[in-house]
Amino acid sequence: MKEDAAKICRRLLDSREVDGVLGLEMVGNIPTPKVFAQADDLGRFEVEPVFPIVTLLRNIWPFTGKERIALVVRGCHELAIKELAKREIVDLKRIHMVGMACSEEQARTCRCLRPYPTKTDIGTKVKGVEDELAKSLRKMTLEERGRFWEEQFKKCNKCYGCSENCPVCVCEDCALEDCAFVRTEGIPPSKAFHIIRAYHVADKCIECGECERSCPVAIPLRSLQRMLADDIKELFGYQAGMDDRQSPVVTTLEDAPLKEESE
Amino acid sequence: MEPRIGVFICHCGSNIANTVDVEEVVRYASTLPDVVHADHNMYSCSEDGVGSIKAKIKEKGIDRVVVAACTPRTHEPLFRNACEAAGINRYLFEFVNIREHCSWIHMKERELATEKAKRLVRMGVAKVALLTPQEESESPVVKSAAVIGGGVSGMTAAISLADQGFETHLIEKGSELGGLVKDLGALFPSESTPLEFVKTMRDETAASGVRIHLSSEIKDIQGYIGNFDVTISENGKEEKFKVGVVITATGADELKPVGEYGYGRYPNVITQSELEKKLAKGERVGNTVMIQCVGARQPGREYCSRICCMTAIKNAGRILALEPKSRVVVVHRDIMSYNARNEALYRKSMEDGVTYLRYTLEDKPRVEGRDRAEKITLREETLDEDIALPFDTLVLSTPLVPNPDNGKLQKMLKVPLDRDGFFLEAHVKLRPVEFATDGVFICGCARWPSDVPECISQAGAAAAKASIPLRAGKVRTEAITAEVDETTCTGCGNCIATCAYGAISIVEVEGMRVARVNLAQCKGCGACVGSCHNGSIQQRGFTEKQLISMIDCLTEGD
Amino acid sequence: MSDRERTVVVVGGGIAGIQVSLDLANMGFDVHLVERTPSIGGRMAQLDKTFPTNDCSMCILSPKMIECANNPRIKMHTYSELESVKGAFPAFEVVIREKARYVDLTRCTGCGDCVAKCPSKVSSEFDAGLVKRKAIYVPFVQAVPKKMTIDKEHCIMITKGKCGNCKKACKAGAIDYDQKDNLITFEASAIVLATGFDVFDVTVAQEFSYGRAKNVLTSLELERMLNASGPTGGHIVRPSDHQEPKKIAFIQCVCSRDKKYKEYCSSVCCMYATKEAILAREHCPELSSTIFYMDLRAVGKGFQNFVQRAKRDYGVEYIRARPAKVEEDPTTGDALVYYENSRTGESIARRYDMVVLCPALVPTLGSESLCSLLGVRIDGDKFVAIPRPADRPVDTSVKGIFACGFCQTPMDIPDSVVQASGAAARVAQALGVS
Amino acid sequence: MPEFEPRILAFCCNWCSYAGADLAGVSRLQMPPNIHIIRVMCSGNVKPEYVVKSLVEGVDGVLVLGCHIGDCHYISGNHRTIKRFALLERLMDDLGIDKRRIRVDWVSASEGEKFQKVVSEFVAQVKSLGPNDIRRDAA
Repeated sequence: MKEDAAKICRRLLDSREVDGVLGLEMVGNIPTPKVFAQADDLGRFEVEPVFPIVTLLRNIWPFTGKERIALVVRGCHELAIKELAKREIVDLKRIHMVGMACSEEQARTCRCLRPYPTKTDIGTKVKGVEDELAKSLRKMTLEERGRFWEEQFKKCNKCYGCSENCPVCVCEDCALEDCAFVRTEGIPPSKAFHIIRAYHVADKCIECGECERSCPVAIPLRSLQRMLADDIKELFGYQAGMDDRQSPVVTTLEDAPLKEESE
Repeated sequence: MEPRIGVFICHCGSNIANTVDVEEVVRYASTLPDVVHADHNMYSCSEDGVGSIKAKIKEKGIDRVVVAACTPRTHEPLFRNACEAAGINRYLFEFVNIREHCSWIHMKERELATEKAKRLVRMGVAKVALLTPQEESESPVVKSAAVIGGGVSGMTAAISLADQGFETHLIEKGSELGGLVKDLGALFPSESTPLEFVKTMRDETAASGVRIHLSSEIKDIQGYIGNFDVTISENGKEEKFKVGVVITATGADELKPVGEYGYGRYPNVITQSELEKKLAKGERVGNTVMIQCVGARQPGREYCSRICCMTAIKNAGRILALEPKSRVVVVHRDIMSYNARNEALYRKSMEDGVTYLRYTLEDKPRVEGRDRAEKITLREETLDEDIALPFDTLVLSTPLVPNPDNGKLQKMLKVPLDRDGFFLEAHVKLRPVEFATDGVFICGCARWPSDVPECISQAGAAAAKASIPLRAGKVRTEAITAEVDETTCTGCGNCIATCAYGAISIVEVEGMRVARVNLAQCKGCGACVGSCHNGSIQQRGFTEKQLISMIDCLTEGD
Repeated sequence: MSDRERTVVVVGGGIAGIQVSLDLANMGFDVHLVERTPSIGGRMAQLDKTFPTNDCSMCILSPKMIECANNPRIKMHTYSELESVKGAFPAFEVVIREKARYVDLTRCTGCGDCVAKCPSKVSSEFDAGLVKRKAIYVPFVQAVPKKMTIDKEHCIMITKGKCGNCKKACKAGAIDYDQKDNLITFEASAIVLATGFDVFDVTVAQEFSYGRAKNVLTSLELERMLNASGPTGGHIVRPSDHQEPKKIAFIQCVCSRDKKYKEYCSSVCCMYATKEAILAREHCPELSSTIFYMDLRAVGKGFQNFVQRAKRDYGVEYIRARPAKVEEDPTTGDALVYYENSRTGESIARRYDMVVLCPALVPTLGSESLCSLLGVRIDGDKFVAIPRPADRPVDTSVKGIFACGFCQTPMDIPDSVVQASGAAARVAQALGVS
Repeated sequence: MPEFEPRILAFCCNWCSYAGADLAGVSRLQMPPNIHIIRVMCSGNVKPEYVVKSLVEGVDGVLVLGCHIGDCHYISGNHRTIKRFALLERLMDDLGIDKRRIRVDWVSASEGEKFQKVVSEFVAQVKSLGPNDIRRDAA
């Protein structure tokens, strides 16, 4: 896999299609993010494990001075970039995406429904995996679900990993850090923390699972996002990353109104 | 500097005081942070009440005022004025409603109502402490206008504005002024012929000093009220000018009903406008049948085109006047001779011998013929009988359909079209000639099929509305508007999508994309605020901090 | 521009008069708005909803009324009439009579303490006579100005010299039984008429049994009934037994398009009947409506669609027929509608719980004398005559006097609003360069 | 123990629901004194975050009242309101939080009675739900 990826990236750099490649470099045994400027540097190029490459792209690209950049994207990464492009936070014309399908094991770990990008350059497509936890949560009564999350949220130590690593959580002034909404004192934080975080990313979450992966206490946030994505699809017929339209939560006049609205 | 808040509680005679213990609320208010004075009046809104508020502001050096009384919807301006008269910014004022929202709805619960009034006052005090002075600013208006479309609507609007002394550009895509009316054979309700009518109006247009651009096409329109840049191509030559307002009068077209009732197949099946041309030339049409609602009031095009019945009535009369021996039958589903004038014409038409028969949508007339159409058969609704009507000429009354250019213009002006493709006004009832976007107006058949008097009225109305900013030479912008903190804005565009007025745009500041509110367009609804996760966009007078300070009053103990 | 040149008189404080006043004021003119009743608002204020969007009438009107009251260029003269007008364009000498309200407007706060104590009850004009108001009253809660008026004909203190309850109740000291009419004289350059309409008195058309059969109402009465702040709190009930009706018939063209009464079409009835039928169904899901009509004149924007929705979603039945008579069944209070099957000629009687008549709408009572005072020509139906409708649709026969809205021919709210703004443009045009 | 008296917050838009509340007052329609109104210009201005914060910090129920769909003074502000709150309610449901502490409804300027009805119903509902269990210290 990584050889295939390196080969493609080398070609892109050699042909000057891009002037940088964002990816991982093995430093000893540790895969470390790096912007590769030379084809020759790609010797220790690495594509595993999954890491928040889009968050990284967003955060470091402006400071690299690179005009066009290539990166290896998984299914979720591609969608995240599309969401960012919609908000003109990144410019699609300046990004070359090398599509990589995830392995079966990765898909299972991520409980991912679409473990491949639109165009697959590397790897073989495998089938999506249902999120069984989300399914079982749906079947619970409200009280059961409430107790489940109550237990989970008790573990939270408010490290902000879920929001810091999220590719689509883009605010400068995060409401979660605003004491008006989430009181500063106290760990675990109040439910406002979790409700507002989920609400803020709801219409742009592409279910990469970075929030869950980043969580040191293993709160199954991905399942929450899964349920929420279903809600949005049901309510507005909208899928973040898949739809080219703007989020239905902010627009109104062009898209179809909710049933109640059209009355 | 610490705020110095004055709180004034109104008895409203017995209206508040009977339920709420006003003295107790005053005592409580005086304990609240930053309150330097708390007082009560029998009627705060009376001359005495307002006078005493003003006096106390000066005497105690009060710089923010809370009045707890009735409703801001009627009385806020009064107290704001009082604040201003006493030398403090009129926006450093908060109104607390303890009458409609307290004493009057909790009449039997004096104690609870008093407690509630205290909390409401506390919320008001919390908010007022955080208010900042606001100014209603002004933005200049270029004293000229562009009218798009040179039919009778466009000409009327242009004349009206030019007569009021404003430079007015009239932009017509064709080579002469006059629109649909110039091609008519006769004009109801007028003595003059359409040509005379149009000629008089053209002369008036020229005489009033309107700058007429014929064979001209709109290339681009940018800007906002008071400040539009219009680019046109006049006979292929580009011209640019600045205007303060734009009036859209692009009219509509008659539907050509190809395929319906043999239209396009038989030479003697024509539309009303084709009939008008024949009649104008004095051609004979012989026995005539007219079918109403061809291509209208049916699935696919549901609307009624409003003017076709009167056109048919007019033309039926003209045929009889030219050829008294001809028989004229109008086949219709409803005769739309609304109002007094039209109904009188309909009545007269029947008296003159025009026959009116009804058909239904379910059972449309059928045309028969070989080289020419010869007769129609129909199920007459009232009689419930089959009738065959032979004729020399079959005239189809077709609806006006939207101008195909509407889509292009819509995008440039950032205004909406309705489901049928006509322009959608700001409010169907009360703002019929305005758009939600300030400074852009609509009249005539571009908005909806209308007869000549209606078009002229609408054109006048649009001119009146357009003249308001032109006369003032400036527009007052709302004080309660949205503002962006450019240091935290990420330029995500949520607010832009949310704004119904197109008041927000992305600008580049030091290489960063940020949202910016155009105060001349912002109406102060705050919908954008609700869409900004960042809290970068705030509504003056209703900021996050201010609203939260009020919420905090409810979550904290008393 | 001189003061006189800047001054315009608007007669009538309905939606047309309000709109023309606001437009003129915003254009920089000084407006005297003369309204005969104690509040501006006119007929639109009485409506529950407006077709075809069914927005709440008061919600959209009330901000305009308040704007009128707050605009420094508009001087409102409510409870007032034009006393005399002399001179000609552009120098009319105008006298306005502000009728005594027996209430000091500078003191009255509109609190209503006096109303509670007033013993004299009068049929409420605003609620179409369905309920009583007091002799001291505000016509409706959103009235502008929200000030009291004493109806001198029914005030016991003024007619008989005893009572004085309101004066005792008023803590603001606003009651003044000795108040006199006030005459105001000024010069103006133009006059705009916007005097609106009245509802034709259908008791004269005895065949419809209005006034005799309890469950035969006019459409305006039903409109008030539909209104949440109306006499029944938005509940539709039969006047005879206060039961919710299950079947309602609407009869169009009552005394209009009729040679015996008014020959013209009142323009708005087809649509408001459709609206009322829809609203009635929304209020009582069990209810079904029939509209008897001649031609269904749904010619405005969105109107056809509105009618389609009424048929499709609200089960409104449309029957093309002109009922010959309506009779009451004395035992049940039901109303029987008799009409003819156009094909067979056979007479059909249908039973309804309630019948709503949509009467001809006519120029207001005072408009004829107003026009004669001004020398303005009227037409055969007593609407203000428009000599050149095609190119001067708001100009009357007298130079400098304009007319807009229903007073010149039947029209709906948007058309009235259009004409109002159009009249403002004509005033501005007549007075020349700004 | 005295009856639980919930503390209830209502966001009302200036043009319709606040006016409807005024009309309720003018008509002397009686309702429970638990309700506290915060006036905003448009229901579209009400951030769901405000509502979340209120509930988490101890307000027992929150009403968000706007103009009826189609009547918004600002054309379509309430379209935004309904979409945002539809989403928030689903989210609360997913988290097992009782969304009945929130109610979004429309009250026109002429619906004093509806205002009374909405408030009375909502107060009764919140009473039946008992003290706020979303607040941070209730957990």
